[in-house]
Amino acid sequence: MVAAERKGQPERDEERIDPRARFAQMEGPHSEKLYAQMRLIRRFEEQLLERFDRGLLVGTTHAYIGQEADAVGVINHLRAGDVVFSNHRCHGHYLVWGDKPEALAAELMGRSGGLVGGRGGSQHICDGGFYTNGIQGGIVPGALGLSLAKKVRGEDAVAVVFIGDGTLGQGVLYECLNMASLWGAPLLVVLEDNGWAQSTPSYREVAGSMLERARAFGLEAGEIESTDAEAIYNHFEGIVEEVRQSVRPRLEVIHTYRLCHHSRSDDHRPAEEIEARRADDPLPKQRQRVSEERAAAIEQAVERRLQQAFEAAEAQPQPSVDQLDDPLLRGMPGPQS
Amino acid sequence: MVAAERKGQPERDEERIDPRARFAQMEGPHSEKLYAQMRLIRRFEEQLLERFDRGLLVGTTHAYIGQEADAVGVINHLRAGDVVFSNHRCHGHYLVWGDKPEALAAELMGRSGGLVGGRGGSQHICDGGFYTNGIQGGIVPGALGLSLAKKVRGEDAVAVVFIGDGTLGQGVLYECLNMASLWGAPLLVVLEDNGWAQSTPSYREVAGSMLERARAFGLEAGEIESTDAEAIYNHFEGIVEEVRQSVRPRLEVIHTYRLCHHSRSDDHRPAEEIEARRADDPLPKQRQRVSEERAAAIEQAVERRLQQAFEAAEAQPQPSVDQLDDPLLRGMPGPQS
Amino acid sequence: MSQTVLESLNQAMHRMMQEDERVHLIGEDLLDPYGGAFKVSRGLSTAFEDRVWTTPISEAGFVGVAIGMAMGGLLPVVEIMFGDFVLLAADQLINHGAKYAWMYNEKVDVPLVVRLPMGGRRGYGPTHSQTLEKHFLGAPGLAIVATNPFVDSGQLLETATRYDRRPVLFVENKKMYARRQRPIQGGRCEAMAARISAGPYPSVSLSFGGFETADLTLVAYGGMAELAVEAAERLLIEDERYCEVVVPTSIQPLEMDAIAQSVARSGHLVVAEESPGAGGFSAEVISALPAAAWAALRAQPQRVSALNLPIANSTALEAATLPDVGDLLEAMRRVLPASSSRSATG
Amino acid sequence: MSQTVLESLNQAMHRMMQEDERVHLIGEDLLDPYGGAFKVSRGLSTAFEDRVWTTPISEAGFVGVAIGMAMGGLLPVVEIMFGDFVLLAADQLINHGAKYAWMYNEKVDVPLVVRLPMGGRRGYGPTHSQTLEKHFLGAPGLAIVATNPFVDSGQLLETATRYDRRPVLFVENKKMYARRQRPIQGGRCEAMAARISAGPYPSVSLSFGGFETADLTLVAYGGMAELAVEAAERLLIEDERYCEVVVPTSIQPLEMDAIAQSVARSGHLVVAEESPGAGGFSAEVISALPAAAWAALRAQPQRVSALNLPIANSTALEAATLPDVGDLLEAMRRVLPASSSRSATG
Ligand SMILES: Cc1ncc(C[n+]2csc(CCOP(=O)(O)OP(=O)(O)O)c2C)c(N)n1
Ligand SMILES: Cc1ncc(C[n+]2csc(CCOP(=O)(O)OP(=O)(O)O)c2C)c(N)n1
Ligand SMILES: [Mg+2]
Ligand SMILES: [Mg+2]
Repeated sequence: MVAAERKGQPERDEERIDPRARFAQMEGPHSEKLYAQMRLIRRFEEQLLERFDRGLLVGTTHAYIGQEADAVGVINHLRAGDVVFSNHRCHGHYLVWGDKPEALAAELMGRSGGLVGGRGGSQHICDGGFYTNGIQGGIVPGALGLSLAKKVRGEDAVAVVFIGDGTLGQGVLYECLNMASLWGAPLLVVLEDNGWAQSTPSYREVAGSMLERARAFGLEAGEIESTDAEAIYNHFEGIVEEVRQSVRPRLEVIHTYRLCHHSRSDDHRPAEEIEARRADDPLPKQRQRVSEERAAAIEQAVERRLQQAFEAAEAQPQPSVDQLDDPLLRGMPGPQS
Repeated sequence: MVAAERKGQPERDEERIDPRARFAQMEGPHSEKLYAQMRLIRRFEEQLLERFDRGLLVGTTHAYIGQEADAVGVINHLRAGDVVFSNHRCHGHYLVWGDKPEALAAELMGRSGGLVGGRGGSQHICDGGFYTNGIQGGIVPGALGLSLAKKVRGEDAVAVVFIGDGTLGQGVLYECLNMASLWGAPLLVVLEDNGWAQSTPSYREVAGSMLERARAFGLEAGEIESTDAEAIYNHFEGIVEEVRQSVRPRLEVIHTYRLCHHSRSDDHRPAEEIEARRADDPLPKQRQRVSEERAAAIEQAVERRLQQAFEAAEAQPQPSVDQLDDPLLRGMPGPQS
Repeated sequence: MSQTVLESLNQAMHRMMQEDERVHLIGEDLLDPYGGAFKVSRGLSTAFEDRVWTTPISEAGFVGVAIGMAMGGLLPVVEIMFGDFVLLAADQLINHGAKYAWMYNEKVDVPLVVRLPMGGRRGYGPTHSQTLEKHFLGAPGLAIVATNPFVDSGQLLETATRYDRRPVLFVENKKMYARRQRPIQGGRCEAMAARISAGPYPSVSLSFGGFETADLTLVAYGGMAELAVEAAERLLIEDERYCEVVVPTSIQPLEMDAIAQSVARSGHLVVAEESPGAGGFSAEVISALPAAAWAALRAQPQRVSALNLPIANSTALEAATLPDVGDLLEAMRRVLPASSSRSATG
Repeated sequence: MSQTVLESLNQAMHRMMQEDERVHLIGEDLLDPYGGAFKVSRGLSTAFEDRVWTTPISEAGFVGVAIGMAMGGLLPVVEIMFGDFVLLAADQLINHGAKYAWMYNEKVDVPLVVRLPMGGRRGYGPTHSQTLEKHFLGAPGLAIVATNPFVDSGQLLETATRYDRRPVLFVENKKMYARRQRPIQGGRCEAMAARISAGPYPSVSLSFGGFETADLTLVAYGGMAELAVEAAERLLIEDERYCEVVVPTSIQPLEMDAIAQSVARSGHLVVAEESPGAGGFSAEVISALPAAAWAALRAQPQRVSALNLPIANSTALEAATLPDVGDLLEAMRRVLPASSSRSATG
């Protein structure tokens, strides 16, 4: 009897690509790269929303507008073999990680060339070590388990899981903080505290202290209140390495703000509050660090790229419905010998 | 259309009985009362285990031997309208609260006169505001909800929920700490830390700090390391009142030890450890506070009472199986007008 | 024009909270102006501030809290934002709320309502489109009630909340919210002959041809009910066959009378549900047929259900996965004898 | 004497962990000398210290951790202490582990095994005696395999762990652990003619009379299998009727071939399960009968299942609630024609 062979897993090759190398088409200094990534996210989301308004998409979407600095500040520190688990608000994380706007757009439009063939849509994508799901908090155990698998296999990898402040309500998160701490998991929980969970302000759903919640389970925890991409990038430089080296879990809070509605048209936050936070928009902050000329060039390049991406995505066919066989039947083990 | 009438609920009358008055047959000074209660618990458990060994009972049971001081130290502060949620290790809690050894014994033997007619057994009992269930942690939301219902109805009541150190593993507990804190619930979580969860020592399942876990959610929290019934009693005097007056939740840890196996025959803890802890047996400690004469009288009375209780329980018939109709059919609402 | 299902439910919530102060509402994002994800709860927090509990994202916890509230004399209604999240509360529902009444020897009851917006066809993808009440079939003590446009949805919710002492999963359907109620009056519902059974959770029988003529019985509930009616109409137009549609609202315990009576007349049965078939509603209907109805069967009953796949985001995949009018028609044609003229048994 | 089911499972765990270092074990109280509540895991932590993860009491969390481990190239086996606690992990299983392979367009698979000790008759009361796998029927992507003494239990577990890329609920039965394996050899199992189907999760057919003579097909799985055999023997002795017992191990997807073939021969069907019937295994078997088997039916199939109640502590109540040999016999007598001589179709 021979050991079962692990079936070919296309994404495992992808995982071997260093995410830091992915954003190749945007060469140039660090500041420009960060701006270009953020600009890509921002314009992707804006164009997506505009297409929703035009009725080109169905379902819903959660835009990342206002939080772009988090994604670029964290994910740019990851390398080949690391993995990311994200949530409903995942487009920004993904565009930094995977940098495939066409495949993402196609996914959101339910097209065959989408990241997961149109099966998942906005909240349920997967690409080369990047995973999202639409159940708040439910991704955390998977992230923990994958981080432990990598540890067991002797990989030097880190798993990053992004959660929101509202997701602090889910009990399974604490089960995982406990196990991560007991077992020494290389898991970095990045808590994007944007002050709101859907229509609910934090003070109505988070009692006590976010940081202390992690520390009480024996995790190191820290925080940064910023929408400055470089500040966040610098802040996480040591943190990601520390998790990798110490092989201990950590929770890091980024206090930020979302400048758009929760999903598509549901924003009842006080207008003054939103207005006041516009000054924190991470994009102008980063743009200032780049020459006007380079900024304009980046913006043009992003526009071109996105136009192509959306057009190409739109041109893709819907996935075929011919082979919708039950995965259970397909997955049955074959005869053994 | 008239509002539905609440169906008659026998236990709600019970709830009106002040638990402090229940232990009537054991009159006398406070120290004697505590000793008598503890002795009742201890001997109940011992006789129960002995009956298990003789094959008179089926299933399993979790004895409270060694932790008696917790039950008497906490529950004697409760009064009419208060409620208790307990767990798998509930006999001690119940005997202080409800003081009906015959009905408890009958329940464990699956007899018709058992606390819940033989339906629940050891882990699933209910009597006048006292509830237990066999899913670790699963009782906490119910306790929280009931405490809130009482608050809403203007009752001046406290809900006490007993959990063990191992139960800190359940995520729903933290969901409840959060809600209890946000909503100001008169909920007292009593954490009986006996150092072990079944075969697992605390250090293998509890990372970080028990107290900080509660504080991180905005609860007051405290602890006492003792098996001295009067010390625990005095410690909880102010605590129960504080929860009642402040209408705020609190978690209180009692560091203790179980001197028996986890359930029936499963004790693999180091023999030296158990031996060392025998000195902490709460019963001799309390007995010292009572005259030899009174102690002997109490012990005799307990023996008599338990003998009667077990004999009467054994004499009870098994519950009738004639009317096992589906509760869903019975519970259907009648025609409205 | 009649109310929408959404309006009917929302108004019932207002009415109940007005008339009975024991009614409390618990769930996520309930406060006005948002008023809950699907707006069934709109206006309630403004009118009854103290009795609307907007919660953290803690489905297990707040369902359990509602169980405790119900034990404490309140009549809680829980809103689960998307019915898909009810699995997080499976333990609280099955091992706690549903067991207490019987396990505690009827010393307590747990008059709890958990509202579940279920169903797909809105492009929400795999974790926001499911029809999951099937997983609670056969959980002792747990009632399942599903509304549909042919019954008074608000009245049904009120019965569950104020007159029912059992824990009830109250199944709604996201796509149905915007549909209008289609009331039955004087034995008719629009162009159809219509019957509604007595009892707190009625079953509705509908027929374009009147109840004298029935070639086939099509059973469907919740979000499938209107598709079934559409399929019945097409069967009449295209094949000149009479299909009687039976729509139960009491899914657990399953109300079989109207179904059995119809099958006894028609001799042919198709059962539909929006979820995958295994261990579901259709299997239960087929297996629970009383002997007389069984004896009347002239062909093997057919199930129409979703493919055994997650519900994709892609419109094409989602449509191919979920059962539609075409699937119903196809099943009906499979079960009906190719040639025979229609039956005319009374 | 053959091994017990417990020994077979325990040895398979040892064998697998020895042969494949990707196999990890996760669950509560696994460490020696305790070795897990029912001792299936005994000795493993001593032999494979680094690959046995004894966990906090966090069923949702550690099932999810195992899902992540499976995605990361390990082959985790989860032990849920009592199968009753699996409801705490319902969301992780249904909305995460079972969905990933298809939802992520087959970019990943989740080769996970979750062992579930199910069943009553040991006096453990309402939250420690249930048979809950039925609640996972119709969850796309989630396989359910149930062992029984007539198949090699250890081999079945090994197939699930090492050869199956799907998430599998592996259903054991507490009462069965102490039972001996009853191997099939040379077409016989003790006094019975025996067949075992091909494929990774075989169905077993057993008959005291040989497969030429079948008056009735009795389908049962897991803990009900041996009761079914007992009932078949009594039916032969007391009524001189031949009952063929069919025991599937692949419960989801449900392997119907052996069942269908038997029904085609016998024309009479009784299906048994230890859980309440609604939306369960029996309903699925009856509804999934292929057309030919259906056409062969000469009477309405009957279900034998638990009463729709929690499982009481009291021995008398528990026994009255759970289906036993007497219930099986009664159902068989109900379905068999009172007079007719037995069929003799090949
Ligand atoms: C278990 C679960 N409950 C509820 C939801 C619905 N939901 C989606 S996003 C969201 C708010 C999340 O807030 P937060 O975690 O702060 O993330 P943010 O949206 O602010 O990025 C809610 C309630 C869900 N997806 N999953
Ligand atoms: C959800 C759940 N998981 C597992 C169990 C099995 N179990 C019963 S008691 C116990 C240990 C509990 O430990 P602790 O909370 O410390 O209480 P103690 O037994 O020490 O009083 C376990 C694991 C259970 N009853 N419920
Ligand atoms: Mg937020
Ligand atoms: Mg303990």
